[in-house]
Amino acid sequence: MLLKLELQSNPEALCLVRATIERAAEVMHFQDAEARAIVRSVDEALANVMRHAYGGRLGLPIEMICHKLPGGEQKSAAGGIEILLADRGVPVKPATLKSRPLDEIRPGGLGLHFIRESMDEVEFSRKKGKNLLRMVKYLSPTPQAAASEGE
Amino acid sequence: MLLKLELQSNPEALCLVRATIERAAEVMHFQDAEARAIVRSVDEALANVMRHAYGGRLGLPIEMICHKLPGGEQKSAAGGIEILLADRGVPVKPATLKSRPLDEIRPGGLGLHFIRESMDEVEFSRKKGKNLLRMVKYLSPTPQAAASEGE
Amino acid sequence: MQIAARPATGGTILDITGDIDLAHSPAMRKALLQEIREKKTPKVFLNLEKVRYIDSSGIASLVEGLKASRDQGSRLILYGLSKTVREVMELSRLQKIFEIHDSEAQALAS
Amino acid sequence: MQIAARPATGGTILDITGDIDLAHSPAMRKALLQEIREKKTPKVFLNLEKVRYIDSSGIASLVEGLKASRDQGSRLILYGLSKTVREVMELSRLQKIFEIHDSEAQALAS
Ligand SMILES: Nc1ncnc2c1ncn2[C@@H]1O[C@H](COP(=O)(O)OP(=O)(O)O)[C@@H](O)[C@H]1O
Ligand SMILES: Nc1ncnc2c1ncn2[C@@H]1O[C@H](COP(=O)(O)OP(=O)(O)O)[C@@H](O)[C@H]1O
Repeated sequence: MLLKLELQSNPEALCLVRATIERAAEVMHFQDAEARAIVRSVDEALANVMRHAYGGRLGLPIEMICHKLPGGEQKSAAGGIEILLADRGVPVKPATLKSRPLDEIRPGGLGLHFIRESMDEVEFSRKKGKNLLRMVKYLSPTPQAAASEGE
Repeated sequence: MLLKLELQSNPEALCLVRATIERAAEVMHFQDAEARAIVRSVDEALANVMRHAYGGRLGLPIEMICHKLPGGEQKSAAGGIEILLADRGVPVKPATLKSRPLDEIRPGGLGLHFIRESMDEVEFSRKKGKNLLRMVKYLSPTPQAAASEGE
Repeated sequence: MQIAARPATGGTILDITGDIDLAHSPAMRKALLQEIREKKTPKVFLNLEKVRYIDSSGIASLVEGLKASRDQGSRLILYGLSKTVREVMELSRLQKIFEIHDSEAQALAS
Repeated sequence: MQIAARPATGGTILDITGDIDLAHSPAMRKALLQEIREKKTPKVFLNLEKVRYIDSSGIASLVEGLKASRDQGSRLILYGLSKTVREVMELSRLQKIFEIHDSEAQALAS
């Protein structure tokens, strides 16, 4: 485990989580664009929990766990980061988890699209009264990543 | 509560915690030098837990809780940040919590000195099988802090 | 996030500093709509040079601003987009919808 | 943290990048002592320009390096200290003990 973070549904906390995740991605030698993708996904997913699962109510519990995935298998040869979010809000209805068509110009409905475009795996589930979201991003094997191994 | 972080005794985690705390200090409008003082203290205190309370063993639990203290009282008129660390390591012997004289030039023995110089309140205690460390830094009321109130 | 307004040729520049996320996009939305609907500023320039992060709620507020300015027959002009901001615009497929310039000089001359 | 060595007039420059904390000070200590004790480099220049953070374990490693270089009759010269690094030196009351220069040029000329 890289770390576990407990926060409360409050938009002011998003900025702290972004800083933590940004550094976690840096420590794991993700490239800048990949790091931004991970930060963006965690931020949007937490914002959705606050707005939808908790209906904007403040002070309710959200958990985030980050794991470093070891390398080895095919796609994930270089390893990656797994981020698990859990909340105790109203059950997410899978049917509502839809991104709107992007050709309409209207506010809203972009968060899930950002997440799905940015991460390699995105899975919603519900267990023991909790909404769970699992997101994974794999490291793309790069000369930099290889070079900094010996660090 | 600003947030609660659970990490494991592993020096690699320090860098993530520093990023989180740095952003927390920024969000609370601490001045740069004060923010650095807070980051430094948390880092040194966690390093001490890993080295002394846990004797360098990896993977053991450490908890960090950050609170935003409301303003109001005299010294703390502008409010501040309270950081609580908890570990399940060997009891800290108060007699060992001594900084060495700084006029000797030798490695080590600087961490506690850094913490005590950097924070406004530093309190070690032991409760329910846990070593606890409470650190507080107050905001110094500045024109910047006042100006960004309405943000 | 902080917003400061300053006068410019033909309108107003809003300098935005910090993160436009769920915590702060409502404040940006308000400032933007006020400038467009109440003050009826003909050209509103959004200086995003010092924006470190923008999320989908920030983008949503920009879209609202754009719609309001179209309703008013005025213009909303963005400039100084960092890589992060540009990336989010592209993910939203909105980079062609907004008037976007690289620098303040180019935005003012437009 | 990363360390790279390059030759310089009268010795070697060690360029250090990143954070010298409990996770990384052992690697810096090792590189430093190797340069001083094994390679017996007469002047070891530590370029700290790209050091974002240093903690008390990093300072301890620098002190060890300083002692080793005194034992060898060689010199350890630091330069490019950021505000953060300088602050930690001052808290340690060590800023007078080390040979510290602002820039690489000044360090090399010393
Ligand atoms: N964590 C969540 N809990 C419950 N519903 C969610 C959650 N995340 C997304 N949704 C549903 O998916 C829809 C699309 O989400 P999104 O693409 O982020 O756009 P927006 O939040 O602006 O509507 C939301 O309107 C909501 O109905
Ligand atoms: N969290 C802790 N648990 C147990 N002992 C501690 C802890 N923090 C500090 N100490 C004791 O205080 C001494 C001084 O600590 P410090 O000033 O950080 O220097 P150093 O760790 O280099 O010895 C340590 O050597 C140790 O005996």
